[in-house]
Parts: sequence; structure tokens; C-alpha cells
Amino acid sequence: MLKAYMILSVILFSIGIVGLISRRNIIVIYMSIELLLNSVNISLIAISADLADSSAQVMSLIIIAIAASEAALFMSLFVILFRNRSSLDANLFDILSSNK
Amino acid sequence: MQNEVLFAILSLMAILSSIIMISAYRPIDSALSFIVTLVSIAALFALVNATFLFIVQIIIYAGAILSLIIFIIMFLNIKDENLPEEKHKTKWLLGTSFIILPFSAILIDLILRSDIEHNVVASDKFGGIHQVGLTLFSKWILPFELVSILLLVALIGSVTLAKREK
Amino acid sequence: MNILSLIIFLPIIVALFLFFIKENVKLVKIVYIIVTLAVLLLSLDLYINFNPDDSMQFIESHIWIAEYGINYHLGVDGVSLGIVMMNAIIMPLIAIGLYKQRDNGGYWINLLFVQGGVMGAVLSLDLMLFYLFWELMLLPIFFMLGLFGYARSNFIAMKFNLYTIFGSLMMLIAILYIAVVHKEQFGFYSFDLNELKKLSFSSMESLLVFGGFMLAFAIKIPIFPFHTWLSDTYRSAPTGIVIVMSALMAKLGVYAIWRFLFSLFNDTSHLLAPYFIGLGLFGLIYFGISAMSQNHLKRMFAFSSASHLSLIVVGFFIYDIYGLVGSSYLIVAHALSSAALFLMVGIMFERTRTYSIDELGGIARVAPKFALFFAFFALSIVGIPSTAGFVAELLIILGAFTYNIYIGFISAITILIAMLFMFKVISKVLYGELSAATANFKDLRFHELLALIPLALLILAMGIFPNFFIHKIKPTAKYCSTNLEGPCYVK
Amino acid sequence: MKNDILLNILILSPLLSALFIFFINIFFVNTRQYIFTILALLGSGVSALLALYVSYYSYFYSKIFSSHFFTWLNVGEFSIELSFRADSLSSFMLLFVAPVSFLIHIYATGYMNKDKSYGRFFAYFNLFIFFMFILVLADNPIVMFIGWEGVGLTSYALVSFYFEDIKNTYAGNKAFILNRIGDFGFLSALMILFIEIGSGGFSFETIFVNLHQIDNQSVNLIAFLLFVGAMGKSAQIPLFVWLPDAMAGPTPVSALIHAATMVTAGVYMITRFAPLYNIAIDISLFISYIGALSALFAAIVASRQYDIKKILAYSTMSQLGFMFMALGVHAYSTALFHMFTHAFFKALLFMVAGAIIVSFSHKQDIRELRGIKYSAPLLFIMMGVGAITISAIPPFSAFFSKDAIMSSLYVSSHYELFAIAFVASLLTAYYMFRMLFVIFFTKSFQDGKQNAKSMIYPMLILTFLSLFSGFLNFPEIFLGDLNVSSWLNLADKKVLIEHSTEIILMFVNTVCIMAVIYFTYKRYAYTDKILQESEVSIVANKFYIDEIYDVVFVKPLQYLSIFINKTISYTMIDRSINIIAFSYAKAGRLFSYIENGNVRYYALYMAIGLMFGFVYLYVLLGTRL
Repeated sequence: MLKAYMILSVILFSIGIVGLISRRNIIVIYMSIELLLNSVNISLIAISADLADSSAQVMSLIIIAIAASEAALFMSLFVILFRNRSSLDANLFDILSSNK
Repeated sequence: MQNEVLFAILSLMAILSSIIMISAYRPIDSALSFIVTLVSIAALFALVNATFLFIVQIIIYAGAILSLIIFIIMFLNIKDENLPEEKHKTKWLLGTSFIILPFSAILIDLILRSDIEHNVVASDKFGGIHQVGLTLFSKWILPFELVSILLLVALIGSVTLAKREK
Repeated sequence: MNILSLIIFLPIIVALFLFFIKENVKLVKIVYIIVTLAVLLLSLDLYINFNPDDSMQFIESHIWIAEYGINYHLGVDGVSLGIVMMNAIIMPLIAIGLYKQRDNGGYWINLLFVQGGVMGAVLSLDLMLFYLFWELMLLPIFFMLGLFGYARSNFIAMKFNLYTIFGSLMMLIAILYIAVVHKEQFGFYSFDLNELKKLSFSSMESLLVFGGFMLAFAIKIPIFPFHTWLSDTYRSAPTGIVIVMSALMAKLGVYAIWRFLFSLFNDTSHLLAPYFIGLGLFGLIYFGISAMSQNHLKRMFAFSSASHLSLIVVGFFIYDIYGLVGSSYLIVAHALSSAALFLMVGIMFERTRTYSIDELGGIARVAPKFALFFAFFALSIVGIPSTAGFVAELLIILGAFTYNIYIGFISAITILIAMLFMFKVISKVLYGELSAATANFKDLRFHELLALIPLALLILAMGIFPNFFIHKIKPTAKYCSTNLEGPCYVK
Repeated sequence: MKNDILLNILILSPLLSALFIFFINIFFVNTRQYIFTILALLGSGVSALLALYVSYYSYFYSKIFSSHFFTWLNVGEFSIELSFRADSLSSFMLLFVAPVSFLIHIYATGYMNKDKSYGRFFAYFNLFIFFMFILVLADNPIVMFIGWEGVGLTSYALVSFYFEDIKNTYAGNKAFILNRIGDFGFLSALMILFIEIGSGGFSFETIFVNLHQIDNQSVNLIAFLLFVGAMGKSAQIPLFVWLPDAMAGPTPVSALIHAATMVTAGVYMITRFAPLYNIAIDISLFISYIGALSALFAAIVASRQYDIKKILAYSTMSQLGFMFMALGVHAYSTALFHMFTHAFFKALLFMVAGAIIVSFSHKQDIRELRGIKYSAPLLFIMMGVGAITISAIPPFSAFFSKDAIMSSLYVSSHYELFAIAFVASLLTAYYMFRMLFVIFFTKSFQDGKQNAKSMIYPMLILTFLSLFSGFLNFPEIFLGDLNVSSWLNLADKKVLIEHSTEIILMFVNTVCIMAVIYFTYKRYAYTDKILQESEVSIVANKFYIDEIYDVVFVKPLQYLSIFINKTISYTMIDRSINIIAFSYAKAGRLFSYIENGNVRYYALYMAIGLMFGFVYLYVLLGTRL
């Protein structure tokens, strides 16, 4: 069972990365990041079940807490960005560029 | 056997819905399909007796975070013209999938070939709130406290960020 | 403290202190003059105490970084003594000659650094120490080019710096490689020249390492075809830097070839000598002809310097006593003449605001003293008898004839080549009608005379009583030329 | 080594006087003119007196004066003493160099009167004498070379003396550059000579003792290169073009440097190396031919010149050609004797020309100077004496010297040389009398200033000397004893000529010259023939030699210079190095496109890197897993 869970986790992680890289909509990007976290959670839970050790469950609990705080920050960021640019295009936010 | 079938259905749902999530045009569609993903992941948790995590997943992810996203989407009143114009979305999706494919293929191959299963027999109470709580408050007390600080920081940070500048 | 360390570090330490009083330019200038005069006194002391029967003297050796065998090893012999002396003589005269011109403290502070760097590079007998001083001397030049240069100075400073840093990097690689080879052969790292002389290289190895060193020196001198930084840099550089570059740094490149390459790679140097003689002779003629069609005074003198430096390279590579003595004499002689000439060009620019030969003319009518000195220094570059350059060129030509009669003929062309443009300059700048730029030309002021007269007297003295000066070089030269098999200096 | 204080004073007095004048001239602006005059005359006068003294003792008592200053240079085997030695040859040179210098000094005080650069002129003039003494008295060739270069330098300074006109300075440049080409040969010759036999010492004596050690080929090479030096200094073909231009200097300069002393240094130098040339027979013959060509060429060109100083300049070149012809057939003392008489009459001619120029408002064209006989009768007489002397009319000085050259050429059985010399000497008479007749024998009249006394007296002395100095070397045929030749005691080839032949030669020569003079008289005296001569012919344009040199040497050098600057240095080397540097900058800019600030892209790069890393690890470790 562990292997199946692990494979699922890998697949979901890959899908998350694909979404993270290829989409320009920042909300989708955010959700892709959440998907990455979830895929990690899946493997953690599967390992904890396999080893009958609840430490891994605690870890995923902490990850969920981090995801929650991340969500809070992201939401406020969305609000600011949309207020300033009235767009959700990630390509607009490129002030890190050396060519500017 | 029953577990296997359930796992297959649930994992298929998770994968399909997450694919829909990353390829949907409107964010609201993505958010809704992402709820499906999260719920099926929660069910997968339940399948391995992680009952407490199942509850937490449902409540925090599907309940709190996703509703927050949907709320924000509605609050911002995003119209179609506000969405980025993604002409090459399909190309990007396929291209990145192609790049990431070897990565996942190799990982899957390694997982299949490796010998990682221990199949320790767990007690009935495993995964319940009691055990998790014990572990959390005994072995993991410091990270727990740190997470509380993190949550506090996130709270203050989001308030500060969202505040309209005068 | 040994006198050599004092000579090196006095200017550097004072320069560091001067950063704090950079605002008060007058004080900086006075301190500069005092310090450089002190260095001159120390060098004179060195010169007087230098024993003309011995080669390497005043040796100072301390272990610096024991782990890597880097020593603080200084010493002076006949050839380096000449460079030390002219450095000590020229530096105070720059300030005296340009006393009224540069009102910028950084200018003088940088020059002090340069003086210390040049002294250090000349006196050090440890490759790492040499490398450090070599870079120390280049850095102030970069700043001065950028800060006080004319016309596109940033681009030119960058170009000059890239050129020289590229060369120095190759040299650094070569130095490190040598140290590693030393570890392989003797079991410990060493950068000390005396230690490294015991090394033996395979022929391919020594060619590559020789090339690494040579690149740094060839760019600095410059040897054809590494000369293209020259004309822009000289045109743009402020007077002090031009003097330092043409009179000191370029000479240092040739000196370093002799000091390090000849003693480390004796066989390779012998093997490659014909090629470098050929390159030098080609450069001698090439730069001379290049100078003919220049209209910018500093550019023309830049090529003139390059032409003479090629001759110096030839003299060293001839590998006999005449070539060696002649070249080391020409190093000093040409340094004095070109320093004086560039100083006068700087003085002239202050009055006319132009370097263009076509815009000048008739200065001899209004400024006879200026004309006298200018003509004298120009002729001393040409190498007329009774100036120091004549003696040096005579010896080099003699050496070249001893080497090979055809090489001799070509190197004798040097007595023709400088004339081709020098006389044009004298005619166009000093003689003829007054131009708009020169109409109100003021004759030399007292402090300018004070700077030029010592140079003129020294050039004359070196031309009329050469034996008096050459006897300090002779033991070194004799030692080197009679020890063709072994390294040049062992102590 | 002996150290004669007199010789030291002789050498140093002009130097000291030059230095004093220089110093005063530069640093004390309003100095009275007479201070310069006193200093200048003191310097040259003392040396002239001492020179006479030295020659007197050398002639009558065969005394050799010598002095040693210090060791100039001592490196390896190359040991050069700064020492001087007045043997008979040097004393002979001193005999005319110093007095003529002194006389021209006196003349110049009048000529340069009230000139604003009076001091500068005499400083250079004395410096010139100093270097000339070094050249003449030097005990070894390197010191001689120093003097050799020094006279060239002062000659340059004096030709460019009127620097307000930049053309004069160009003439000076030309003189110095061509001289230096000669010096190139001279120096190379000395270097080879040193390498061959220098280890045994490098004074003239030791050189000639060791001369037999050199192989024949080297001797020829050395002899040829030495002659290249002489060509430059003595204005022989092909390095002669500077001499006519050098007339841009003040006339006393032309008289002293470009007629009497410096240009004869080449002859002196060849004579100095006479033992060498006695071995190098081929080169000697070559010298003769060059001399013959120069003599003929210059005589032809002179016969169509109009500038009074240019005529004399070409005449000088022609006379020097005669001397080289004599040198070539090893008749050294004959050549020297001609040099001796030539110094007097050519200096006289130049001084007269200068006096004419000063008197008649600085006109130099003989067509504008016509009819001055009655306003300047004295000048007419002196010019006449000069012309008669130079044309070798007996019994005046040049008759003896030139006739000796002719007979030695005849004896050497190179009859073609003899023929050329004969034609050239006829042409000499032609162009000299053409000048004389055009200026003085005409019906027109113009008035001029009187010359200063200080100009007249030296000319009178020189007139006397040029008439009678020939008797010093009275030939055997007139029951003379060839004083000069026996005094000089050079490695001459003995001239064995039958008296009858010699008399016939003299007679034919004289008659022909007379005929030429008569022809010239008919042609130019009291006619306007001179005005009808065309100025576009090949002779009047000096065979276009200057233009040819310009096209063959000067222009290509300039184009080459521009070419290597623009094309090789700039376009080829600099451009390619800049391209390397700029391509680095471009590559940097290329990478900055990757870094576009879009974090998504960074994630993409990370993913790509991840993929490659995984694939690499998998391939590397795959077999072991």
C-alpha cells in the first residue's frame, strides 16, 4: 500500500509543479503550491501508517498549519496586487528583473 | 481488496481533479476542482486509519482555506478581462509536463524497485486524536509552539499587508 | 628596519594617512614632496653605500607565510638600483613641476601608492611578494585614469585595466603553478626566487609558464602586438600617470623579464631569444613608423617610448654584457628623458589647452627657455652624443652586432627611427608661426625649471661620464653574462 | 699618458665660451651685444692661436701633442678613453679649421650685428668649433663619432637658425636626417671593426696595427660603411640633397660649416682610415666613381642655378667630389691639400656672397644683383680672386691642389675618371665666371650699403690666403719639396709621373680653362643672356632628385605610417581585441534575458535542472540500485 501512496504523491507533486510553472494566474499558482504540500502530506501519512508511528502525522499537522498561515498571507497579497494592478497575471510582477 | 478499489477510485479522482485544477481557465473552476482533490486526499488519509488527519484535512483545507480562496475570488469580483491572457497555456502545460516527466518516471521507478514497506501492525487507536495528541505534546512540543508563533506572524503580516496605505 | 623596506613602505604608509587630510590639497602636496624627497635621500644613501664590486646586496629575508613558503625577501643589484634611483628622482620632480596644476588630493595620494608599488616590485625577490606589489602599482593607475583622465576616460581606464589584469592573471597562474611544481619536486611550497631556481621543468611546461609570465610583461611594456591599449591610455591619462607609465612601469616589465624569466627559465629564454629579438626589432621599427603620422603629442611620444622599449627588450635578450649594460642604462636614460618630455607636454597643455601638433607652433619665439629644454629632451630621446641615450644605444647596438651582424644593422636603425618624428615635432611645435593656442605662451616658471634642470643635468652627466654610473651595474652584468649556463644571480 | 694642458685649453675654450654665452643668453635677457662678442672671440681666438702653435710644433719639430681626460666607457672589452692626440694629420686639420673659424667669427660679428639672436648664434658657433675639434683630434673612432654627430647637431641648429620661417627648420631637419643616415653607416662600420679587432684596444694606432687580422670581406664591408658616413657628411651622391637646402642658415654658417670645415670631415675621416682603404681596393675605386659622379653632377647643376649661395653650395659639392676622386686612388695628401686650399677660397667666396647679400637688401638671385661693380668694388675684386682661384688658374692655390689631383688620376690609369675630372673642372670655371660676369659685368647699376669693417678684414686675409696658400705644397716639378705631403706622411701611393707629361697636362688644362672663361665672357658679360635661360629644363630643376626622393622614400614612409596605424594597429589588432571584450559583454546581456524577474521562469529553470540532475544520477547510479 505504501508504494501506491508514494506513487500517488509523486504524481500529484509533478502535477503541482507543472501548474506552478506553466500557469500565469496567481490564484492557480497558489493552489498548485497547496497541491505540492498535500502531496507531501500523503506520503507522510502513508509512511506513518506503514511504520505505525504518529510522528509523521504530527509533521503533516504542522505542514497544514504552515499552509494555513501561508493562505492567510496569500490572500492579503492577492488583495493588494489586484488592487494595484487590477490583474492576476504573474508576468506583471517582475521587478526582480535585471533589465529594468 | 475493498481498500484497493477505494484507493484506486480516490487516487484517480485526486489526479483528475488536480489536472482540471491546473488547466482550468477561471480560478473559480480551479478552486472547485481543487476541493475535490482535497476531499479525496482526506479520504485517502482515512483509508490508512489517520482519522484525526482526515478530520483536520476536511476542516482546515477543504473548509477553511478553500472557502477563503473562493471568498477572495468573489470578493475581488474578478472578471474575465482581469484574467491573464494565456495564449500558449496548452503548450506550456505540455512542455512542462514533458520536462517533469523524467523526474516523476525515475522516482516512480525507484519507488517500485525499492524495498520500503515494513507493514508494522498498528493498534486500533493509531491515528486517533489521542495518540496524535500524545505525540504532539510530548515529542513535538517545541515545533508546536513555534508554529503558533508562525501563525501569529502570519496573522499580523496579512493584516499589515492588506491595510490600505494612506 | 632595513633601508629597502623603508624605501618601499614610507610612501605607502604616508599615503594611507593622507586619506584623512585629503581635503587640504596644499598640505597633501607638501607632504608628498617631503616624503618623495625623503625616499630620494634614502635611495641616495643606498646608491652611495652600494658596493660596486658585488652583485646582490642589502638582502632582507623574513619568513612571511611559512605554510606556503612565501617569504618577505628583498634585495638590490646593479640593474634594480638604476630603476630605484630613477623612481626616487622622478617622483618628487613630478610634484615640483606640476605644483600649480593639480588641485586634487587623490592625485598625489595615488602617486605615492604607485611609488611604493614600483619600489616594491623592483626590490622583491619573492614571486608572491612581486605579484602583490605589481598589482598594488596598477590599482592607483586605474583610479587615476578614471578620475582625472581626459576624453572617454572610463572606457579607457576599463580597457587598460582589463588588458593588464588579464596579463597579471596569467602571471598569477604561472606563479602558482611553479609553486606547485616545487612542492612536487621538493616536498614543500616555495615562492622564493632562490629556491625556485633549483627547479627543473619539462620543455613544454616551461614554455607554458614562460608564456604566462611573458604575457603580463609584454602587455606592460608593450611588445607588439599587445600595444593597442597604449595610444588611448596615454592620450587620456593625466600627466603624472603618463610619466609614471612611460618612465617606470613599462621599464618594470622589461626588468621583470630579466629578473624572473631569465633566472627561472634560463634554457627557455635562450631558446626563445631569437624570436623576442625579432619581435623587439620589429616593434622598434613598427612603433617608430607609427609615431610618424600621429598628430596627438602624447600619442606620438607614447609610440616613441614603445619603440625604445622594444630596443631595451632586444638588449636584454641579446644575452651578453653589452646588451645587458646597455639596456639597463637605457632604462634609466629613457626614463629620465621621457619623464621630462611628458612633464613638458603637461606644462604646455596647461598653457595651450591642446595636445594637437597642428595647433601648436612658434613657441621658441615667446618662450626660449621652454624651447631650449623641450628641444634638449627631444634630442636626448633621439640619442645624440653627450646624452645618456647615446651611450646606451651604442652599447646595445654593439651587443647586437656581436650577436649577429644583420641583427646589428637592424638595431642600428634605432638611431634613425626616432629622428623621423622628433624633428617634425620640434619644427612644428617650437618653430614657425605662432598659432592661436600659443600666442600667449608664458615661459617656464621657477618651479618648473627646478623640476627640469636636475633631469637635464643628469641626462648630460650620464652621457658625458657614463663610466661613473655604469660601474655600479657592471658586476651584475658580468656575473650574468659569464654565467650563461646557470641562473643569473645566486646568493 | 701625456697630458698637454695646451691641447685641453684648445679643446675646452670654445666649449666654455659657448656655455657662458648660452647661459647668459637664456637667463639674462637684456645683455649687451659686446659681451657676447668678447666671449665668442675669446673662445675661438684662444683656440686659433693654440692651433697655430700646435701645428707649428708639429710641422717643424714633429711633436705630437696628446691629452687624456678620463675613461669614457669601460664595459667588457669595450674600453673607450676620452683622449685626444694631435698627430700631423690632426695638426694639419687644425691649421686651417681653427684660423678660418676665428676669421669667420670676426666676420660674423659684423654680419649678425643687431640680430636679436646674436647670443644664440655665437653659442652654437662656438659649440660647433668644439665638436669640430673633438672630431679632428679624437684618438679613437668612438670619440671621433661623438664629434661627428656633434657637428651635425650644431649644423642642424644653425641651419634652422631663422626658425620663424618653418621652411628653414625643414631644411635643418633634412640636413640632420641625411647626415644621420650617414652616421648609421659610420656607426655600423665602427661596431663591426670593434668586433673584428676591438679586443686589442680601440684607438687608431692599435686598430691599424691589428688591421691584418681582418679578413678581406669584412674590410670591404667596413670600408664601404665608413664611406656611407662620409657620403652623408660630405654631401656626395646619393646623400647630397641636404647641402643646397642648408643654405637657409646665415651666410657665416654656410661659409664655415657647409664649405670650409664640417663637410670636409668626410674626407678627413677617409684619410684617417687610410690604411684600411689601402687594403680595400674595390671600395676605394667605388669612392672615386662616386666622387667623380658628384663632381660632375654638381658642376652641371651649378651652371644653371641663380641663387648665389646655391651656386656656391653645388660648387662645394663638386670640389668635395674632386677630393673623393683623389682619395679613391689613394692620393690622400693631395686630397687633403685640396681641402686646405678649398677651405680658404670657398670660405672667401661665401663671405663675399654674404657681404653682397647684406649690402644689397638681402637679395640672393644673381639676376637681381646685377650691376653692383661700382658700388662694391672691393667685393668685386675679392669675388674675382675667388673665381680665379677656384678655376685653377696658375699660380694660385687651387692650381697646385687641383693639378695634383688630376695628375694622380692620370697616373692611376683610370682615364675615365680623369676625363670626368677634366670636364668638371672646365664646368667649374664656367659656372664661377658665369656668376661673376652676370653680377659684375653689366651696364646696369644699383646702390648698396657699405659693409662693416669687421667683415672686410677677414675677407682680405682670406683673399691673401687663397691666392698664396698653394705654395705650401710646391710640387717637385717647380723645384718644390711637397712640404705638406712629407709632413703628413700618409700611406699615399707614390705618384710617379714624368715631368714632361705633367707639364703637358698642366698646359692643356690651363689653356682649356682660359678658353672656357673667354667663352663665358662672350656669353654673359654685358648681355642679357641670363634672363633668357629657361627655368623648366631638367638641369635647372637639379635633375628632379628632390622630387624623386620624395616619391621614392618620403611619401611611401608616410603612407606606411598611416597604413600601420589605421589598418594594422587599429583595424586589425585593436578591433579584434575589442570584439573579444564586447562579446563578453554581449554574452552577459544574453544571460540577463534569462533573469527576467519572473519567478515562474526561475521555477522552470529549477525544474529543468532538477530533471537533468535526476537523469544524470539515474544513469550514473541506475545499475547499482
